[in-house]
Amino acid sequence: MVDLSVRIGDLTLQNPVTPASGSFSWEYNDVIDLNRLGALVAKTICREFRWGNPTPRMAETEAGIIQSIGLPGKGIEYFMEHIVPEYARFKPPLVVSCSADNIEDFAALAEELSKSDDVAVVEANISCPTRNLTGQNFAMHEGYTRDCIQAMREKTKKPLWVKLSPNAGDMVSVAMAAEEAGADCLVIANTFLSLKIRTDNFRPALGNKFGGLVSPALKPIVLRMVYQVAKAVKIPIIGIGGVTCAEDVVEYMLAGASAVGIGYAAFRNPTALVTIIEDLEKWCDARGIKKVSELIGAVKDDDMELDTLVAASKGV
Amino acid sequence: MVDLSVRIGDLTLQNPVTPASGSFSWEYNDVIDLNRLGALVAKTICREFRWGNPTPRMAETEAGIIQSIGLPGKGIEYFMEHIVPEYARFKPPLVVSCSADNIEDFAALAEELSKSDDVAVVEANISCPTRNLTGQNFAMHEGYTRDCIQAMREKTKKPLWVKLSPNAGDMVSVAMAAEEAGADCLVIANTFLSLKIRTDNFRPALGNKFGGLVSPALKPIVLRMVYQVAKAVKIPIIGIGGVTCAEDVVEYMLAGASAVGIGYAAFRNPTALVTIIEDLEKWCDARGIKKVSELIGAVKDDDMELDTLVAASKGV
Amino acid sequence: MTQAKTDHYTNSALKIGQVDNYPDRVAGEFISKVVSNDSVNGEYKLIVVEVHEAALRAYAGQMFHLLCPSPDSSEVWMRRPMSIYRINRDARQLEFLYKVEGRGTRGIATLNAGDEFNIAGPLGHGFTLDPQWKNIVVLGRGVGLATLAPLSQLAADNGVGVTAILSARSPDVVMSRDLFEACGAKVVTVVDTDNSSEVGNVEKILAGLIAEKKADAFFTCGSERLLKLMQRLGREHNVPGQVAMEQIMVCGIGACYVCMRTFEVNGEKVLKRVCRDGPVFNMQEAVAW
Amino acid sequence: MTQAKTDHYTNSALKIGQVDNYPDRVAGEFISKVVSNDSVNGEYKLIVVEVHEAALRAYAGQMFHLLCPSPDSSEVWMRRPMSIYRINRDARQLEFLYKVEGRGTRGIATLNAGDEFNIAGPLGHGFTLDPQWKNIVVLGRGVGLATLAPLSQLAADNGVGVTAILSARSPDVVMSRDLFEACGAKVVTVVDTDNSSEVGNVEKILAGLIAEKKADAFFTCGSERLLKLMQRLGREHNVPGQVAMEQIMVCGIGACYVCMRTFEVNGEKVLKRVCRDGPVFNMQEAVAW
Ligand SMILES: Cc1cc2nc3c(=O)[nH]c(=O)nc-3n(C[C@H](O)[C@H](O)[C@H](O)COP(=O)(O)OP(=O)(O)OC[C@H]3O[C@@H](n4cnc5c(N)ncnc54)[C@H](O)[C@@H]3O)c2cc1C
Ligand SMILES: Cc1cc2nc3c(=O)[nH]c(=O)nc-3n(C[C@H](O)[C@H](O)[C@H](O)COP(=O)(O)OP(=O)(O)OC[C@H]3O[C@@H](n4cnc5c(N)ncnc54)[C@H](O)[C@@H]3O)c2cc1C
Ligand SMILES: Cc1cc2nc3c(=O)[nH]c(=O)nc-3n(C[C@H](O)[C@H](O)[C@H](O)COP(=O)(O)O)c2cc1C
Ligand SMILES: Cc1cc2nc3c(=O)[nH]c(=O)nc-3n(C[C@H](O)[C@H](O)[C@H](O)COP(=O)(O)O)c2cc1C
Ligand code: FES
Ligand code: FES
Repeated sequence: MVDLSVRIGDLTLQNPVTPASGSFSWEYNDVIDLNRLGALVAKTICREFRWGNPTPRMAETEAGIIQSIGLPGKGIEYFMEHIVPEYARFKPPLVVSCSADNIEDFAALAEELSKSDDVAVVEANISCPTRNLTGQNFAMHEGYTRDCIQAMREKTKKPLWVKLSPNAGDMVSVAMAAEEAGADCLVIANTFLSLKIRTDNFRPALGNKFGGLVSPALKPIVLRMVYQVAKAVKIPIIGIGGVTCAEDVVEYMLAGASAVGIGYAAFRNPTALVTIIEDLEKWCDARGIKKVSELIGAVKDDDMELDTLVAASKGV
Repeated sequence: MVDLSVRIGDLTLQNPVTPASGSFSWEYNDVIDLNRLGALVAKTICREFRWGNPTPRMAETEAGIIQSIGLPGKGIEYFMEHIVPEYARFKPPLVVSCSADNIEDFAALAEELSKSDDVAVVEANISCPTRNLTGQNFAMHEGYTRDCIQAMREKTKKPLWVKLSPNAGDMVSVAMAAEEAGADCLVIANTFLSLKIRTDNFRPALGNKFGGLVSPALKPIVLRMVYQVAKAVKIPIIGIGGVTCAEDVVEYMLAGASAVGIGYAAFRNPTALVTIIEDLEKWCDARGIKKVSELIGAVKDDDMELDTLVAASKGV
Repeated sequence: MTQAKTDHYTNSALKIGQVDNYPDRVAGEFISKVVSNDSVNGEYKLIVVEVHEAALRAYAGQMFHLLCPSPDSSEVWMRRPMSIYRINRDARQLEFLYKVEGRGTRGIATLNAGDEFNIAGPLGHGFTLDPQWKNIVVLGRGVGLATLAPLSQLAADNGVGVTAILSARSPDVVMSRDLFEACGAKVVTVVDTDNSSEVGNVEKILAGLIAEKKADAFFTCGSERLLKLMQRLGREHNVPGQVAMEQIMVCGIGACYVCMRTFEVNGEKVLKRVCRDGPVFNMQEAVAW
Repeated sequence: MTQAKTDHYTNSALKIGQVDNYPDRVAGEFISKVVSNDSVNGEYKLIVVEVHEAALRAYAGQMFHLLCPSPDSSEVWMRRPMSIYRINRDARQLEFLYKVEGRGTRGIATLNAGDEFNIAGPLGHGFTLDPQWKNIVVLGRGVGLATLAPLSQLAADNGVGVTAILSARSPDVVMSRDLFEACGAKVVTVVDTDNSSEVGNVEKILAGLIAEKKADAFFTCGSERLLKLMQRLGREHNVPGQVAMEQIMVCGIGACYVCMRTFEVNGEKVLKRVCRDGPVFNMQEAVAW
């Protein structure tokens, strides 16, 4: 039987399948056994109370959804007191995602979260496209990213994960800046800034106008980003975007990810995370793979002159 | 009956539906009447002969395809002598897309293409993600874009259209640079740099590794870009990405596009362009729209505080 | 070249007869089997499914989140929430009454007896009956009647008297009448065709019931106009009430915060999740659109 | 909330009986009607469709590009190319013989008599017979036999004698035998089970035919190994030949340059489009994998 565990820096996950922030909560324990997951990932928390964005917050598109939630929440204090204990009942490590408008608040959040033994990881969501009306965020720029992560690094000894934006033109530079500033892991990626206009009333379909596109169709784009970043950094990567089955986990790992995050698939099938863990185990066992971690970065890309269809036909 | 004509600078198109470069050729006249199209758009031509990329050049993905053709062709001389006359048999204006590795070649192509009366428009494809192994191109940077378009502008009096890249992080700045440098129209956008790895043999699915993702699922991302750029520039925009029906044309026009380009839909249904033109006419007629050009930029986005579902329920 | 992925999704979903070895289960993903899927009238259909017994914990006012088959060539990407119309524990069946509207419900309409149908639930917080209530008034319109229908069963089981005011466009599309009557409810139908459904007339009926002491509590769903009416009368005459609300959903489980609606609690505006904090709420706290 | 879009696609596709008012038509998008779709053996199925007469201009070696229905819950995004197996002009029918492989062909396999099936074609450059040829040799294996089959008809119509060497894994999966025999061809079957399909043995058969002057031209499809053999013998004995090639396609019309394969023309390597320059090529120019 395959060993599904993977290491993210000093932290060991029992398997590489984790929920994606914002699409998960401890309430999923109603449906699946949370103790089976690689990690628990809380919805992004901010310092202050936030209403979030006007409804509708979701609209279906050609092949997926756009959403603009706007990071609603009761603020960090309430979170530490009431939400962290909900997660603490379960065994997998708790990753807490946080977001702010400025570097001071990001650093303060890192400090605050580090006070709890129940928080295993601080995740910096510097890439939320729904925080404000423009969709701009720190992860669009390597400079802002460096400054922000440096400030957080100074305030926390916990593993610091950084969630990047697929809307950045040069994600590799942003990723390298985050690594230099002390990030322990890169989470690639958040959602794609998008717009839908209704042709019946000529209005944007979402209350906040822009939204983040979520769709299995986007996987090849995010996979390319994971692949590029993995060649440029030494820290581990968690791939997020369009994972719906065990083969998708394998594909992300081949590209260089050490684990994956899952959002959409769990909306469509509340039991998806557990199913994918089980299928991944079967997939590895059927191929005699002893440790799933062997797959990390195992893409065969060193002879790209060769016509790969020829290669395939020769059984390579 | 609605007037479907739209103006792109000094040029009038009989309707806003055009093929996208690279997914069209005069050979489509075997199946549809090319004289019904808004324009004819030739595949991107380079100065030199090019083999294009190793096969396979296409692979299916979750919801679309990735492709890496690599701009094969016999070079500009052959093109002017043998291909331009093929298009000249038809009435719609001929848009010729061109690409190069450096500014000198781009300028030379503009000059060369301008010698023919049968070429109505020079389109600068500064955004092809399959030209080289890295996927990099001028349209990723506002500086390169400005220099390149300026150099081309000096060599041609024909309308100069510039095709932008969705991989740029800040498309608005790139678009403004192109406008300043003398572009007459912006074509938004080319394909998304992507990767697919086969889980059976761990190899990239395409011969050239990276490919451009083409999928109706991407429309909300490109639509957002069209919307953002339309607010920032004065020149017209052609929206390209995921158009598969008349409502999609309307949505792009509402966002600010004056016309659209179509690739994928015509692969799936060779008669798609004509179907969409006919449906667009019906759509407008059913709503009493007299000129399709009224739709350009007509999105209702000036009261975005309002909950749009409330608005919808009130019949707004 | 892409692989079919649908099979994978359902591995951990419970099929009929399968052993459920998850002790903490509150809700589940179930592969149900369609028993029938017939038209009730020109707009509504009733789908009856057989399910794993774990799904039968459902109670009035809760919902299931339905994975709709595609009515065309592309997927229906999100589930659709539906109230439970009827729970038949003996036959291990659940029933949903639905209006054929968009792609999701058109997809459900394509299902035939014997087909598999993936449903997730039971979800949310449903109706509750205070032991002190002897007589309640149920007022619904359109698809709201589907949500209110199981109240008839619940009330009957608890020995509570029901007056059901069913509002509809015309007499032939009044639904759930039989269900309410079978449970001993007194049914009043009001329709647009003879103007009896106008707010003024419904107010008269409600005022009459209050005067007769037949209105210990109000229940409503399906019309913002009727909600406002019941809220006003409830405030004036001190009648407590419950309302089932709707909002577009994504997760259905309480995680995503897509399904928010505004409520007013002790004079303060708050947002609540329709999927988990509701879909049934204190009527006086609801803010109608 | 998204609208079904499939209907739109087909507005300009020709249905049976519709007037075709496009004078320049060479190929078309057709809504054909499935007549039958039966298994030929464990791996292959034969689909017979009725089409608009404009689709009947097809000739041997050309292909159609098929819009495959989905075998699961997500679309098959690209069309799949298939050779024409048989053209039945009297009945206005086309036949395709296909191997059930991946999602596309599994989708085609779900079609039933009466269903609509969107097919585009006829496309490409097929087989041609030189009036000087009296006897030809056809050598095919597996799915290649589907492509070669209509040659039997073409040769019969032109009074050309055919020797067909049909290669297969085992005798029960030899296909098209009847079709060739019905057209008067002499059929030789070679199979893996008794080693008769080995290159050495096939070479002996071919050499015999050359010696007997029964080989004015060679035709092949479906095996790189057999292609190489025919190329060598053809060069040595000056026998011209034609080969049908395969490659992954997107447009099928010649526009996208996805379907390239390498050829050697006058000692120089060139790339050609399988969809438009082929699928049938000069055998000596083909470069086998
Ligand atoms: C708790 C709850 C219980 C419900 N119970 C029932 C029921 O028992 N029977 C029934 O017929 N319907 C019920 N609905 C409404 C049902 O969910 C929608 O009609 C359905 O989602 C429409 O899907 P569609 O794909 O057919 O239409 P779409 O094309 O998706 O939408 C058609 C219209 O419905 C609106 N809509 C879409 N999703 C929702 C939603 N989740 N809530 C409210 N409006 C929506 C859209 O904005 C649009 O105006 C319930 C909704 C909720 C939230
Ligand atoms: C000109 C031409 C004529 C053909 N005629 C026939 C025929 O008459 N009968 C028949 O059964 N098959 C024929 N084929 C092959 C047929 O197109 C493929 O089997 C089909 O596309 C596979 O689709 P799928 O979705 O079932 O499998 P997929 O899962 O898409 O692919 C299965 C395998 O087939 C390969 N493949 C996919 N598309 C093609 C393609 N276009 N060409 C070659 N290989 C491909 C894939 O790389 C993979 O190895 C023909 C191909 C061409 C190019
Ligand atoms: C409804 C919704 C809410 C989300 N909220 C957050 C969030 O609070 N913080 C965050 O970092 N990402 C958030 N995301 C993004 C997801 O974490 C994830 O990056 C994205 O959904 C892509 O993964 P998927 O394709 O598996 O869904 C949200 C996504 C959705 C759909
Ligand atoms: C096979 C293929 C080849 C393409 N070649 C070119 C090209 O040569 N030049 C170019 O500017 N765009 C090229 N494109 C991009 C298209 O013009 C278009 O931008 C893209 O397909 C998105 O539009 P769609 O969603 O309608 O397909 C190509 C796309 C495809 C699929
Ligand atoms: S639908 Fe996700 S919180 Fe209600
Ligand atoms: S498939 Fe497009 S050129 Fe052949």
